[in-house]
Amino acid sequence: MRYLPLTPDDRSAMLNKIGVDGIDRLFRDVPHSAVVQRSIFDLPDTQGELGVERALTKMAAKSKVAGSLPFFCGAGAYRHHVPSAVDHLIQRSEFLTSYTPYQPEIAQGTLQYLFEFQTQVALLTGMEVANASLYDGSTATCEAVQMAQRITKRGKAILSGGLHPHYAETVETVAGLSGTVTRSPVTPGKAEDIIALIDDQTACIVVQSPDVFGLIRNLKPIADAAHAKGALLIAVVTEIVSLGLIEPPGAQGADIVAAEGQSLGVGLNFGGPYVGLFATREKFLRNMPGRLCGETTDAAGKRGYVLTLSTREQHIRREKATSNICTNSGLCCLAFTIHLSLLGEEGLSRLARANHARASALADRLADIKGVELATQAFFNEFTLKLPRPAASVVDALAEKGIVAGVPASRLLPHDKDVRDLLIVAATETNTDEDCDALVHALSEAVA
Amino acid sequence: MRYLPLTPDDRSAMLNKIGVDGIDRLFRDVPHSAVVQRSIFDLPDTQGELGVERALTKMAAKSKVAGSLPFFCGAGAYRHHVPSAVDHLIQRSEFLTSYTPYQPEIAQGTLQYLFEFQTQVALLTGMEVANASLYDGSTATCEAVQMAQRITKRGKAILSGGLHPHYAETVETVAGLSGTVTRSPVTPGKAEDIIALIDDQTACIVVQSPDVFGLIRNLKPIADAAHAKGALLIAVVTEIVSLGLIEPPGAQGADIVAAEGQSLGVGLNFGGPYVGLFATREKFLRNMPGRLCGETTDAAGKRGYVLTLSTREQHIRREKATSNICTNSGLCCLAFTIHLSLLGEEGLSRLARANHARASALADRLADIKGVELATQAFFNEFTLKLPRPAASVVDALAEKGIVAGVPASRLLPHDKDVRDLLIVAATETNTDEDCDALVHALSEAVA
Amino acid sequence: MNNQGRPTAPGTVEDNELPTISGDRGLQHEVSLIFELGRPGMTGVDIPEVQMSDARLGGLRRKGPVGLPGLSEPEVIRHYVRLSQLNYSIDAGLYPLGSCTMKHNPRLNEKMARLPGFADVHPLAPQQTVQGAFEAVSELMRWLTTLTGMPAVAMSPKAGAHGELCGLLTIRAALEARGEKRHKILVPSSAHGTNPATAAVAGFTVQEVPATEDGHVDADALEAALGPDVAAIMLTNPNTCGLFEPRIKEMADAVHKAGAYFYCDGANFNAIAGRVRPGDLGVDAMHINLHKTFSTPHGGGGPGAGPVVLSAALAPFAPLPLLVHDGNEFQMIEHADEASDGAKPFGRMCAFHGQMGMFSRALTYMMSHGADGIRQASEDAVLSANYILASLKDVMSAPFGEGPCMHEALFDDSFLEGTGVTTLDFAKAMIDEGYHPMTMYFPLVVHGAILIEPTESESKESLDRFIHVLRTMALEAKAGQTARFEGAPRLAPRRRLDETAAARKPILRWKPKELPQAAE
Amino acid sequence: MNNQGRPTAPGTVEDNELPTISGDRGLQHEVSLIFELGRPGMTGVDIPEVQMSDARLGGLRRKGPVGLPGLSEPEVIRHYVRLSQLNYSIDAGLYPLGSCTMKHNPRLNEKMARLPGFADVHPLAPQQTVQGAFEAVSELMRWLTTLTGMPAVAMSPKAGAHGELCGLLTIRAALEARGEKRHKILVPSSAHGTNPATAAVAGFTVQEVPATEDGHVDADALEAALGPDVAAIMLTNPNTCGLFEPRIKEMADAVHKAGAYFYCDGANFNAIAGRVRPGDLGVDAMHINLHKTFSTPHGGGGPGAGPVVLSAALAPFAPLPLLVHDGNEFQMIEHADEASDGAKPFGRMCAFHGQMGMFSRALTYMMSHGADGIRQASEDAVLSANYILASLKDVMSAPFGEGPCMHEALFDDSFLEGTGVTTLDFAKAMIDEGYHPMTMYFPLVVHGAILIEPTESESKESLDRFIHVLRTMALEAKAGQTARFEGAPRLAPRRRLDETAAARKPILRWKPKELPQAAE
Ligand SMILES: Cc1ncc(COP(=O)(O)O)c(C=O)c1O
Ligand SMILES: Cc1ncc(COP(=O)(O)O)c(C=O)c1O
Repeated sequence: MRYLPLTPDDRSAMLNKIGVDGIDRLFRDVPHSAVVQRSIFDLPDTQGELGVERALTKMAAKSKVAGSLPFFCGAGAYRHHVPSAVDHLIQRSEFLTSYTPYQPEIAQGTLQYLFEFQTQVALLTGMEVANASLYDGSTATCEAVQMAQRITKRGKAILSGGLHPHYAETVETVAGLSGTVTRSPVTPGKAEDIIALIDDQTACIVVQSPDVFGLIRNLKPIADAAHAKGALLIAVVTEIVSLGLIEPPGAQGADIVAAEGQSLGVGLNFGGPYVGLFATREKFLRNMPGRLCGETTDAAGKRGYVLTLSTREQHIRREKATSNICTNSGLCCLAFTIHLSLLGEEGLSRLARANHARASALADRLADIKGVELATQAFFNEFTLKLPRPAASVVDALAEKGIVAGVPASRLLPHDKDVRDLLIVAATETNTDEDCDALVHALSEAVA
Repeated sequence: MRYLPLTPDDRSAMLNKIGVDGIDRLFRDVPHSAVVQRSIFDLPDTQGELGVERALTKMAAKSKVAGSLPFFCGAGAYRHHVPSAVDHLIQRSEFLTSYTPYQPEIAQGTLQYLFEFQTQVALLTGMEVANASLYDGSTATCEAVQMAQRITKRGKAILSGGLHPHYAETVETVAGLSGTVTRSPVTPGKAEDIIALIDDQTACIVVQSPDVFGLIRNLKPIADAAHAKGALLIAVVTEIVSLGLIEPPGAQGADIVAAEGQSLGVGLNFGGPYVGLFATREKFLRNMPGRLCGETTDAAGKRGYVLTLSTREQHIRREKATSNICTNSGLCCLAFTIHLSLLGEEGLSRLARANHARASALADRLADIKGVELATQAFFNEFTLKLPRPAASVVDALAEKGIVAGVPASRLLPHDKDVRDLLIVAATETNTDEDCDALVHALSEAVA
Repeated sequence: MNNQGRPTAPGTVEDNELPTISGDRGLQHEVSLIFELGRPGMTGVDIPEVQMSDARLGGLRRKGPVGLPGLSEPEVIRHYVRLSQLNYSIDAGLYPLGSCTMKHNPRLNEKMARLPGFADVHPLAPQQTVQGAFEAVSELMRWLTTLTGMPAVAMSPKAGAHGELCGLLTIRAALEARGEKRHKILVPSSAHGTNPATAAVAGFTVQEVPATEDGHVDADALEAALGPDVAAIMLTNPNTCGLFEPRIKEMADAVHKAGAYFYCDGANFNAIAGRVRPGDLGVDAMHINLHKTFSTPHGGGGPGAGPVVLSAALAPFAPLPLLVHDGNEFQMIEHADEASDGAKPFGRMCAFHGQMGMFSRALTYMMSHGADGIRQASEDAVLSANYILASLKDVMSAPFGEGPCMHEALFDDSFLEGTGVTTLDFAKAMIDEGYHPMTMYFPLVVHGAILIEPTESESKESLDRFIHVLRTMALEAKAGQTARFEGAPRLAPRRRLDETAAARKPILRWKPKELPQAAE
Repeated sequence: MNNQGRPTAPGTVEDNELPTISGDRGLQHEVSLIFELGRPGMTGVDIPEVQMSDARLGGLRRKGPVGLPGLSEPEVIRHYVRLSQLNYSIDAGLYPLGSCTMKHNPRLNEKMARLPGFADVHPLAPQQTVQGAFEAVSELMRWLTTLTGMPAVAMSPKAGAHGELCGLLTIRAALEARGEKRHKILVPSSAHGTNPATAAVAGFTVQEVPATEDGHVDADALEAALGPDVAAIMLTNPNTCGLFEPRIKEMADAVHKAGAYFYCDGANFNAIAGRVRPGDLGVDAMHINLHKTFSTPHGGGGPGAGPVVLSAALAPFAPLPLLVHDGNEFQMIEHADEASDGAKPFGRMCAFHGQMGMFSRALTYMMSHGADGIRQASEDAVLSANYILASLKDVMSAPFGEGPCMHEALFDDSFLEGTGVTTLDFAKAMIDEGYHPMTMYFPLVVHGAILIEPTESESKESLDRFIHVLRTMALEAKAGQTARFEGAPRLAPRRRLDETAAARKPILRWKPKELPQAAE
């Protein structure tokens, strides 16, 4: 087996040194009845690269690749062009095959990029501090709610109807244990009156912007109202590129920002791994979940970086930790931070504008189709259409023709009759004019 | 432009420091009439990655990829499975973006793998010493002939009819300048009586084994005959994997081995870059072309490696150099040596046996087709079929059906009427049973 | 594992060497922060300028710049290449972090994970268009359930700790379905920090179970602690001392008899995969760290994946989404009411369907090894750990005696007593020797713990060199030759870092200078 | 360029540092030869064992083993990763090798070169099945001929020197077609070694043309040397002193008038691409090092590609194969009689059609830059070299005065006179500062040459740091502070190596030990 360096001779010599006469002796604590033979597993034997590659290539070919057809799905995961340098760099052995940087003397590479990542996330979101990542946007949102519950010592979390339903369900599942979670009803294309729901039991309001229907939300008034009642505003961002063009939540009064960073560097990956971004105000620092990297000096006086404030974390605080997270999204942080370093101020701004321009133009053309209405007036690169038919069937029909038109709202909210005809469409810099033409054409036919 | 780090401000500041008022001043020695404007070039402007990638992906898609269909071309370039570690390692910045290791203190990585490469090539070919690569097998053959001319101080080179015609043409073109080159007639599937051609004007005999028709040649008698007349035997190998199974030229008396290393690590690449392997006897060392890496020690007494014997080379000896080569096939050496290190003795032997077994089985099945004859009786992974029709038309007909049956001998020897119906078929470990079935089936139909 | 870095506030050291002008040292470069580089307007990505109106931004167009630096591609590449050169990695050397299973990460995994049919696929694309990706997930599920002997697996958890949470929530749901509310989780004192932390997140209280003198969970104490308020035990097996719990079935039986569930922390599955099925031991739920046992790369801290295998008792409560095959094609059930009868999913662990990028890698690993190779890997991991234990126990101190151990060898610091050298000094001196230190000060049940997990990926020659270095170090320390331990590491990119200062006055991000910098 | 390594036989140095037990030093490992590792039977590639008979091997089955070591994949990866860590690279730092054009190698090039439609394509596959690959070659030909203003290009040469040979053989054929046999090639004394070497390979004799005091080719001497026996001149422009030849057109005219051809060594095309077309200067043939000007990676010594652009006079004699488009599809003409009327190919330079893997990279570079970007790159390369010249000329010695130079700045060693520091010492001390040394002792026309080519890929900040370090070093040397030069480098993986010993008793390969090694 190509990955196993010990030969039969090595194994004998080692057993000899240990002083036992067979490998079974080393497993002597395993209850006899639990020792199984190879034959019990109905699984194949060792296979060379060629065979594995053939089988998996064949399997993968059964998926329709997003990049090979006109493709307009978003709803929490966005297809962007990742510069080729990103994948090259993250595959460097020293990044790919290193552990969490607990030995800072030989992990400054990882530590410094985490420090830079934290800075970038803080800058993007307009917040004071950010951590070194959580799993993804949905779990980051969940951690944010739990953190708000800890800070305010209140249990009630109010979720906007515009919060991605998967995020809402995740929060309900987990943060529901440490308090109550209320979901405001869905108001596609409109901002609900969430302020009315805030009371003095409220730990936090969770508002996503752009929301799951693409709508850009004005957070300032919500922040003010929340703060007036001693509650925190948690802003959620699922399309981080939007912050290249839109006022950041920090500037609108958010207390915690939980975001999905997948759009930069990471790719679609069928849903994971992604990277959870988490930022907040300095005063909440010691309540933050997740790892933090900080600047310090070494014994020779040189600047260096270390993981810090780990007294918040499970390995020190155990059941009193601010979170149970251990492994996070290290390598995805790296991809994110490299992509953002490549873009820089100018590149990010151009990218964001290119996305908005493309989505705007597409929205105009689609809204011109008879029977199709644009439900979202203010958006970044994603908007919702009201179709004259159930959106799911339209999506299926177009998929048959090799066009992936978007995500039907009913996929996320099957029980909400009102969203049955809504189609959520995202357009990015990766969609060509021909892609858009194909969608306009096919949708016109499908709803005719 | 993403690759150019200077900003307009930087440029002004630098011009200022230089003390000129514009970039044109730096080009003042260019004759006025030769200064052209951007507009003279009918070529596009800067393009982002996304655009370039789209255009090239579209272009590349117009080729039929060898790995996507039953594919049996060889004739000097063989499709083998390259372990995934190879491409990962050769893309490491420190290998990919370094120069020729002229500063050994910071190039031990390159130097050591060259030393290991030289050793591997010497072992494989059964020779005493090998160099750090030449461009490819054909140019290596050419250098071998020129070296033989220098050593023997004779001009006449005799090429076997089984030498790959491209190689023969290359030798004629270049070594024809320093002597005379005679090509023995083609005898597909048979060993010509080349010994009869050797006289005491002969500098060298060049024999390929397995030859271009796949035939394994017995070199010993030729070597003996050559040596008896003071001539050298140059053995050519275009399929280096064959040496995992076949007696190496060194053991058969060859004086110089010129080989193509493409089969290991390098891939098809539509013909280049490949890697020329070059090995000889120690006594001819100072007549060798190309770079050599040697062991030494550093000032602290540690073992290290340096380029050596460069007094043979152009940068020291100029017109008296043993060759004009400078840039060689560095990174392909690395790919070759990593692949071979992964294989090791056992892996190479298994690979060679797998190739031979597959080719043998396929040859049997194809020879069973009515009207088809097996022209090569002793072969490694490549053999020649005699078809009842011109092979080129059969290949075209099968290509229409998505099967690439091999190389028609007429493509290499269009003027030789005798080879019109010959098809050169290679089979490697990458050909599946289904590939072989498809070929057998389609060829049966085509010749029916 | 994550207890390696006891805060250190090192003294200062003096460098007698001639300093370089640049500050760089040969191949090792000092690296500025990316924010200290760059010029306005520069970018490493060429994106055409577009016409765009503000009309559709709801009045919320960004008012100021983000504050990002502008760099060209060559500068960005150099920045990260240089950073990487400051890191240790498995690819470069032995990485004996106990509990972390730093095994070889095959390159084929990386290649397969990048197949567009797995990587360039959207989680909400129409299901009929992503059947290849579903098939890969389904295949992985088959391998996981077969190897563990468990009937079901929940695939969405994003790492081990997330898997623990998934497991405990499943247990919670099962208890609720029985109409019971049990609030206590029993956790051995040797447990990994995530175990108690997870129990707390899941709304349980934690009760510690002590260890015996020989490093096992005290089964008697455990049985005594069981009662109607105990929801589950969380037990690591092999445990964090690197020992298989000999009384595990007995404990499982007791737990079940008490109406509780047996959660197994599967972080150490690499010791037994292919030889022992946790299902046969009475386990009800167990997460599997694909980034340990199944070789997906640790990536400097993540990402991982923590699928949770479930017993028949717990399977109905697995969270959404659920992957099923209707005989015709795969379907991802994303809502409870679409699930089959009897399924009562407790909720959702995260958006979408889990860590596909890790699944494809782990599946590649499994298919490459085969069941025989996986078994052999476990045996080699255990063999190598025992070889280290046997080769070092005379000069270092093994708290739990003669062995055998499982996949990791545990030492304490009693062999350093009176030498003035601490476990930390010992570890830092290993850095100078070209090794990553082992896990230290964990598990908490022994003093100054030194936990060495070589994995199956090291050759005997490599193990022998490692043993030689550690033996020599131990002997030197005991002989009072402590020069190499003082202020170590000396030869790394950095000397010891001041962690105390970092925590006292945290600097967690770069900030722009208050005053504009003077022009050069 | 390749004159950097003047043989050195360094003295020995003493190391006062506490040696490590392992011999490794932190992140830097000592690396055994692959032959010193490995065990029989081990392999890093799993290939099924097959049944096989010897019947078809003509009695020539290998009789003994090859002698290769057996290693697993993890060991092989570690071996090469560690080796790589002993190397300097452009990605890690400035690489100012004059004449070598060590510019940034964009990653997109690597990605595009791996598109299966370019990479997994066989050179002898039916031509109708490889139209995409042909199209890429044809596009590159369009860029090359347009940028050079030349009507034709021969694509098969495999590097610069091979391109030179191709050019000279084209000239030879053209002369033969005119019924002339001219045997002499004029080569300036500043020429790169490949120029005279190639002339010799092509069967010509070489006559040197001297340089003037100011670093140019002595045009008068050149004109005087012309005559009926002169086949061609080989002239580098910009020349190897980094200067544009101001009298180039005059020289070209004289050459043509004498019935000879003008071969231009295009290694320095990066100074003028997009601003000057060699075709406008009277060039008849010029190779282009795609691995210099068009950014295909140097790869530790190769591979490269050296297409040769040809004037109308020489175009008919271009070697086989010839790529043509018949209005319908591309066709590769592989035999002379299939070529169009008038074509008289002189033969074949190599098997197949050239360096496709380099073509796809160079084309990607060109499409990315565009004609405007290529022009800007040339300007930036020249600007950066002049900036270095202007910033260092007061402390170092520029033999050809005030400048301007083209893309590289030339210094001689007169500034080191009397300091005891040589050009070599100076260069080796740069290694400790984190820099790759520049080209030295080339061109031969100045004493102790220091040839610095920064390329367009460095930021101003990077150039400023470099200048600062070199200034400081020069000032220290002149002030008699020579500590950092003595025995430098001190901080690299190796101290100076004994090149004299290496050449005296060459050890060019590992050899198995005579006696079987004693077991450990
Ligand atoms: C024993 C043990 N349990 C649980 C975990 C947590 O797993 P993860 O880091 O994947 O969340 C770890 C990982 O460090 C571990 O070693
Ligand atoms: C001026 C000059 N001419 C020719 C060459 C030879 O080119 P290549 O190395 O590609 O054969 C070089 C490369 O070093 C060079 O610098």
